[in-house]
Amino acid sequence: MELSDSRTIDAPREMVWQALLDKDVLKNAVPGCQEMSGSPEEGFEAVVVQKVGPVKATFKGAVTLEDMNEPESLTISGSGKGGAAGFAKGGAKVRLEDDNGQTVLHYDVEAKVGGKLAQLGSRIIDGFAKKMADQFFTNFQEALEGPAEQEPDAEVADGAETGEKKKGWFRRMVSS
Amino acid sequence: MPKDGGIGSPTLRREDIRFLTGNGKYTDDINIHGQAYAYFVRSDVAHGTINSIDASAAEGMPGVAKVFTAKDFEGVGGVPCGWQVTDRFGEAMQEPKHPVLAEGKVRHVGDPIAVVVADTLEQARDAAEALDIDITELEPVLNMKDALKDGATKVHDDLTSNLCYDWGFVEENREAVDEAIKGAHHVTTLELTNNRLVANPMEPRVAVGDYDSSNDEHTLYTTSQNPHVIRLLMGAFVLGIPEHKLRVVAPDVGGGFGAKIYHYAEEAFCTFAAKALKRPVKWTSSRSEAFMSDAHGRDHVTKIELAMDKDGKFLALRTDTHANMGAYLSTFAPSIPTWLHGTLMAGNYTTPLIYVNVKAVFTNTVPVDAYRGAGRPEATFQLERVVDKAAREMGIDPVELRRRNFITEFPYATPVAVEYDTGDYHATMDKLLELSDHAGFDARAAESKKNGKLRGFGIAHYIEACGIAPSNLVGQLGARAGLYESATVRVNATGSISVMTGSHSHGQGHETSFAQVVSEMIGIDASQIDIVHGDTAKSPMGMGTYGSRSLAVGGSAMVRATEKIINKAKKIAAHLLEAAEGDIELKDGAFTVAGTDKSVAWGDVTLAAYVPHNYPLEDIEPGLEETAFYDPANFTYPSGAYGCEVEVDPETGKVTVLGFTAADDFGNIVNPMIVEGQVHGGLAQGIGQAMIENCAYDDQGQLLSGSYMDYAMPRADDLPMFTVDHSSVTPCTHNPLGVKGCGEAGAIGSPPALVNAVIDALQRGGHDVTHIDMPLSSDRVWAAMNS
Amino acid sequence: MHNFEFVKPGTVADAVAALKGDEAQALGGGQTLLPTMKQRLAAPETLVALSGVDEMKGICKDDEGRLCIGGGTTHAAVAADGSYPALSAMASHIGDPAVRNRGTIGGSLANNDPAACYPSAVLASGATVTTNTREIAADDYFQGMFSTALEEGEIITEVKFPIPEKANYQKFVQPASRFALVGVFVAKFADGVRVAITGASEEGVFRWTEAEEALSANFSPAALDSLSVSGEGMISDLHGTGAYRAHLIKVMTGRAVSAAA
Amino acid sequence: MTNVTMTVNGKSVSGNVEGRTLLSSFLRDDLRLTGTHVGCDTSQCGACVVHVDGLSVKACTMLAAEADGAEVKTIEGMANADGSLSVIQQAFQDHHGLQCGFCTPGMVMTAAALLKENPKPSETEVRDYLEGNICRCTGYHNIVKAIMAASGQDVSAIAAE
Repeated sequence: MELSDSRTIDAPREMVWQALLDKDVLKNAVPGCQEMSGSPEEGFEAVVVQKVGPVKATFKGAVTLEDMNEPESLTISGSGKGGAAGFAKGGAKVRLEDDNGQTVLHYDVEAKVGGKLAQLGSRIIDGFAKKMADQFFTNFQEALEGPAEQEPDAEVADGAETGEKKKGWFRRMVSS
Repeated sequence: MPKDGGIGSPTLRREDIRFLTGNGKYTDDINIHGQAYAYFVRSDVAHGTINSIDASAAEGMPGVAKVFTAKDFEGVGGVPCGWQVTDRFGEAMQEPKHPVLAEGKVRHVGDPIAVVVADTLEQARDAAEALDIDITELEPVLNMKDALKDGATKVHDDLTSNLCYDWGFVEENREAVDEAIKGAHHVTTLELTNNRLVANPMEPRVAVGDYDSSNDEHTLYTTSQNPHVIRLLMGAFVLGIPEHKLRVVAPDVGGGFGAKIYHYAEEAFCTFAAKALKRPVKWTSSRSEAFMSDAHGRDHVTKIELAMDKDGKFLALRTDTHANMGAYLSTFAPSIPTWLHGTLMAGNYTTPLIYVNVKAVFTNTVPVDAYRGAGRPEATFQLERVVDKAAREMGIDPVELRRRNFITEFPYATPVAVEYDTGDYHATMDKLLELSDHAGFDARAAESKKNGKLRGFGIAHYIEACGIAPSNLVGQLGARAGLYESATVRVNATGSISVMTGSHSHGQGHETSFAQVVSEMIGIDASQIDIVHGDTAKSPMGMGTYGSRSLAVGGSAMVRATEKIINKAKKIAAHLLEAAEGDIELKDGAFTVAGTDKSVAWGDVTLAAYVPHNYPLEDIEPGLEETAFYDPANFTYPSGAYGCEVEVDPETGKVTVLGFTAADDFGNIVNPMIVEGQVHGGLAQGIGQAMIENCAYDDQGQLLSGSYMDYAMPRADDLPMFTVDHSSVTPCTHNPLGVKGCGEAGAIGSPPALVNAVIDALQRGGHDVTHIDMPLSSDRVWAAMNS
Repeated sequence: MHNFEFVKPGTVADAVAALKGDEAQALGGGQTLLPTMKQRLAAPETLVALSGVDEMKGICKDDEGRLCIGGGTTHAAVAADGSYPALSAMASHIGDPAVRNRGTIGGSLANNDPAACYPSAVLASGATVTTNTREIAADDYFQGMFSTALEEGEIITEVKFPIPEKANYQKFVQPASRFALVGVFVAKFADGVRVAITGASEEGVFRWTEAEEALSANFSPAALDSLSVSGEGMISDLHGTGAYRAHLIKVMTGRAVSAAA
Repeated sequence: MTNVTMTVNGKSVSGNVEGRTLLSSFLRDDLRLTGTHVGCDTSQCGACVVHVDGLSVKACTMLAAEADGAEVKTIEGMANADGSLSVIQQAFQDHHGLQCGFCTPGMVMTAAALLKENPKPSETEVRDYLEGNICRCTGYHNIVKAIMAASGQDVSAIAAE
C-alpha cells in the first residue's frame, strides 16, 4: 500500500518536529499501541494490538526515526512481528513546511504485511493500512491541536486517559 | 461389444465401495499408538538471512518432545533433484542444495525453518509461537527477467547467477530457424504467460514416520503417487537408509495431479524424527500450508514466432521461454520446460524448422514442478494460441489453417527429436466439428447478440507425449533413473490372483481397469483378481503414476507378467492333459487341447502348481508367480481436437463456458467410463487455469492467493456438461495394449481452446483484442475490452 | 486454535453477563470466527455461544409490518421465509448450503465484513438493528470496514426490516471466496429509493446517494445513465481493480433495478 | 474439558472435549469415524460435510460442544441397513461420480441434503447447491449426473455416453 497526503497542523514547525520525536506522542498516535519505550536516538520498542474484524493480533517490534533533517523531514518506520499472524511493517516519509505559523505536514506512507495476514487477508490490507495511516496522523494532529470538532474518536479505548489529554495535550505540555 | 468386465467395458469401479461408505484409508486416517505431531515453522518472508533461532522457551513447553532445526540435519543430504539438464553450451545446469530445513537462509515464503514435535498438534503450535527466530530480510528475487540481469540479487549465494540453465533445442537448428523467419512471407508473434498454478489435490499431504528399533526398520506412510521413488530418493540421497530397511506406504491417496510425485522435506523429516525420538511422528498439512509447500505448476513467460508462406504453410517456429524454477529444484523440475515441453513444440503440424530456447530461473518463490500435463500444456498453449492468431492475421479460417499443416503420414519424425507412431488429426478435428455443431455456431452467435452477449468458439488441437518411460530415451534426456514399470502376478492355489504393480492409483481406478485386463487375458472373472499397489513391501520396484503412464507402461508390465503366467500355466495344463504344450489354448478360463474337447479348468491348473502331486517337477518349478519389467520403445502420442463455446458479458467481462467438446484419440480403451472421467477432470483443471485459477505473489514475494478465499478453484457452477468422445482410435504401435494414456489430455487441450474462444467472442463484438493472459477473469476481460 | 472456555447461555441476559469477562467473544454461527481462530488469528479466552438463546431465533412481523428477524436466525431460515422476497433471495446465496445452516444474521452484521451480503440489505432497507440495550438505525450502525456501532459485549438480538414496495439484490461473486466482489441492494419505498453497495469500498458498505436520488425520481435503469462511480477508495485486489469495482456498481445497480419486484 | 453426548449414526456416544475441539476432530479422532475428511481450513471445500439435526454443516467449522445433544449423521451412516449402498451412493458408483474419493463423503452428504429439500433438482439447481463442495478430480460432470439420477431423473440424454 502506498499513500501520499498532507494535512495542516495549527502549530509551529519546531513544535511539530518536537512532537514527532516524542515517545508519548508516538505512543498515542500509533493506533492500538499499548507500550512504547526507548528514545529517538536509540529507537523505540513498541507493543501494538490490532483488531480487524475477527482478527486480533499483538505485534511486538521497533519504531525507528531516520533521515532526520531538523526541522524539515524525517522517516518514521516501524515493523512488528505478530506471532502466528505474520508481520507488519510500514514507514512514512514526513516533510514539514512552515505556513505562516502553521505547519503543513506532507507524508508518503508505505505499508506491507507478510505471512498469514498477506496469505489470507490481501483484499483488506490496503484499506486497513490506509485507515491506520490516517488514524496515526489524526491522532498526531490531535496531540497538538486537540480533537477535531465533528466526531469523537471511537477508537480511543481508555476514557480516563483521553480525558486528561484533551485539547492538544502535547502543545499545552510543551508550552507550559 | 466388449464382454462384461473385460477390456473395453465400462466396468463400475470396485474401489468406489470403500470411498462411498467412508471406509477409504487415507494417510491422515493412520494413527500409530504413541505418535507425536510435527508442526513446521515456515518463513513468512521471501528471502532472508537466519541470524539465530532460540528454541529454549519452546523446548520447555508442555508436551514438547523436541524442536528441530537445520543443526539437527548436519550430515543429512539435501532433497535431491532427479533430472539433469545440459545447457546449450554443453554445461550442466546449476543445482543448489535443497536442505530439509533451511540452512542459514530462507528462500521463499513457506520455506521450513524449524519443526516442533509435541504430544499434540496444538501443543506443537503453541510452542512454535514461542520460538524466537531472528531473520534479516533480503531483497526478494521475483521477476524472472530481472533476476537474470547483471548484479541481480542471487537466490543462492554459491551459484554464479539465478540462471539454472539456458537450453537450446535443437541447438543445431538455431541459425536455420532464424534465417527461415527472416525470409518468411508472414510471421505471427505472440508474447504470453502461462500462469502459475497450485495443484490442489483435495487431500492435503500427510507423512507419518515410524521406526522399529528391534530391527532398525523405518516405515513412512505418505500421500505419494510413487512410493518406490520416495524410498529410492529419501533412502539413498537424503537419509542414507538402505532400501531393505525402509518401507514406504502410500495407501488411499486423495488426488495428486503431479504435486504428490515429488519427494518432500516433510517426508524425510518424519522418517528422521521417528528414529531420533523413538516414537512415530505425524505431519498433516493444512490447506494454507499446502499453498506454500506443495510444488506449484506452470509459470512460463514465452515469446513465440511462427513463420508462414503465403498459403499459410508453417515454415519455422521459434520460441523464447523463461521458466520459473522457484527457490529450489523440485524432483523433476528441470525436465518440465525442456524435455516435456520443447519436444512437443511441433504439435500436430509439419513445421520443418523449430528452435526452442528455455531459460530456467531461480526466484524466491515456492519450487515449481510438474502439474497435470507438465510442459505439454505450456507447449500446446503457445502453439495453439499463435496458430489461432496467425489464422486471423492471414485471413484463413482457424480450422482450415490447422488442416493445411496437419501431419498425415506416420511414423513422423519431428524436428524436435521425437517420433510420432500413429495418429489421425483430421479424424479428431472432424469429430469435434460434428459433435460441437460447429456449423450451427453462427446462428447461436446471432441469438446471443440479440441478448446483448458476445458468443465465441475456440479450437485447439493438441499432441502429448505420454507413457513417460523409455529409459534409454529419458536417460539421454537427463533422467537420473530408469522409468520402466514392473508388475508381479501372483496366482494363488485356488486360482485367484494378486497383481502387484509399481503404478499407483489415486483416483484413476487402477484396481478396476487393471483387473479388467488380466481378467480378459485369462478369462476368469475380475472379482478373482486383486490389484495391489502403494506399498514398497508388497510390490516390486516401481516408478509410479504420472505422465499418463500407468496403463501404457504399468499395464504393459502387467500384461507381460500375465503372459509369463499363461505360458507356465499352459505347460502345466499340457502335462495334466497329456498333450503337447503347443496344442494348449486358453479360453474363458479353461485350457483346451486344440481341436479336442479335452480341457482343464484354470483352477485345476493353479492348484496343480501349488499341490504338485502330479506335476512335471523335472521340467517346471512349482508355484505360479511371475514378475515382469516393461520398458517401452517410445512415448505414446495421444492427440485430440478441443472446442470451447463461450459467452462474454460485455458489461462485466464475465466469461461463461456454454459448452466444451473434446474429441480424443487415446488409442485403445480399457474402461471408457474411467477414460471419460479422466477427461472431465482434466477439462475442469484446464478451464480453471484459463478462467479463474492464479497463484499470485506481491512485490515482496508474499503469497497472496494462499487459501481458497483467493485461489479460485473451479466449482460445479463454473462448468458446463462436457461432450467427450474417444471413438477416433489409432492404436499405439509399440505397447501390447495399444493404449496411449488419457490422464492429462483435458488439461492440455482446454486452456488454448478457451482463450481462443474468448478472443473470438471479443473480435466478433468488434473489440480489437488479440490476446489476454490467463486467467481470463472478468476484470481482465473487461479491462481488455475497455483499453 | 488456542483453547478457550466454552459457555452456552440460554438467555440474552446470561449471554450478556458471560460476555462481560475479559477477552470474551460472542459466537454466532462461527462461519468466520472459527476459521479465524483455527488460523490462530484470534484467541478469545471465553467463547459465548449464542446458539442456545432461543429468544434470538425466528422471524415474525411487527405492528408496523416490519419483518423482525432474531439475531440468531440462520441464513437458511431467512432464505426459506419469503415474506421479504429480495431479502430471502439474498440470504439464499450467502456462502453455501452448509454455511447457511450455521451462519446467522446477527453474526454477519456484527462482523460487518466489507464484502458480506447482509450489510447491504440492512442499509438499503433502512432496517433497525436491535441489541440487548438499544435500537440502532442502519445509517448509524455501519461505521466502516469491520466497524459497527456495537459496544463491547453488545449483542444483536433482532433486526427489523421495513418491507419495500420493490427490491432486489445483485451479487457479482468473487470467483474464489464467493463473497461479493460487488453486491448491490436496491429497495424502493413509497418515499424514495435506497441503494446500498457492498464488496466494493474500503470503507465497507455504503449508500450510493446519487443513484438513490436518480432512482427516486425515475425508477428505471436509464435513470443511472448519466451517473458514474469513481474508483477512488474502492478495494483493489487480485480479483479486480478499484475502477472495475466502481464500474460493476453501476452495472449491478441497473440490473437490480430491472429485476426489482 | 466438557462432556458432550450426541447421537451419531443412530448410536449414542459421549466424550470429553476441549472447548476448541471441532466436530470434525471429535468424529475423526475420538470416534474414529475417518470418513469425514478435512480438505481446507477456510470452510470452503466441503469434504467434511455431515448432517446435524438433519441439516448439512461443515464439521470443520463447528465446535463439538455445539453438537452436544444433537443427532449427527456421517458418511458411515449413509448405507442401507443391510450394508448395501443407498440410492445416492449407488448412483455415484453407477455414474462414476468419484475418483480419488476424498471429497466424496462431503458430496454424498450434500447431495442427500439437496434431495431432501428438492427431490427433483434441475442441473442448474444441483450445480448451485454444490457451491460449497470442491472436487478436483471429476470436473463435476458425473457428480451432477449421479445426483440427478439418484433423484429418479432420466440422465441418459446427458452428454458423454
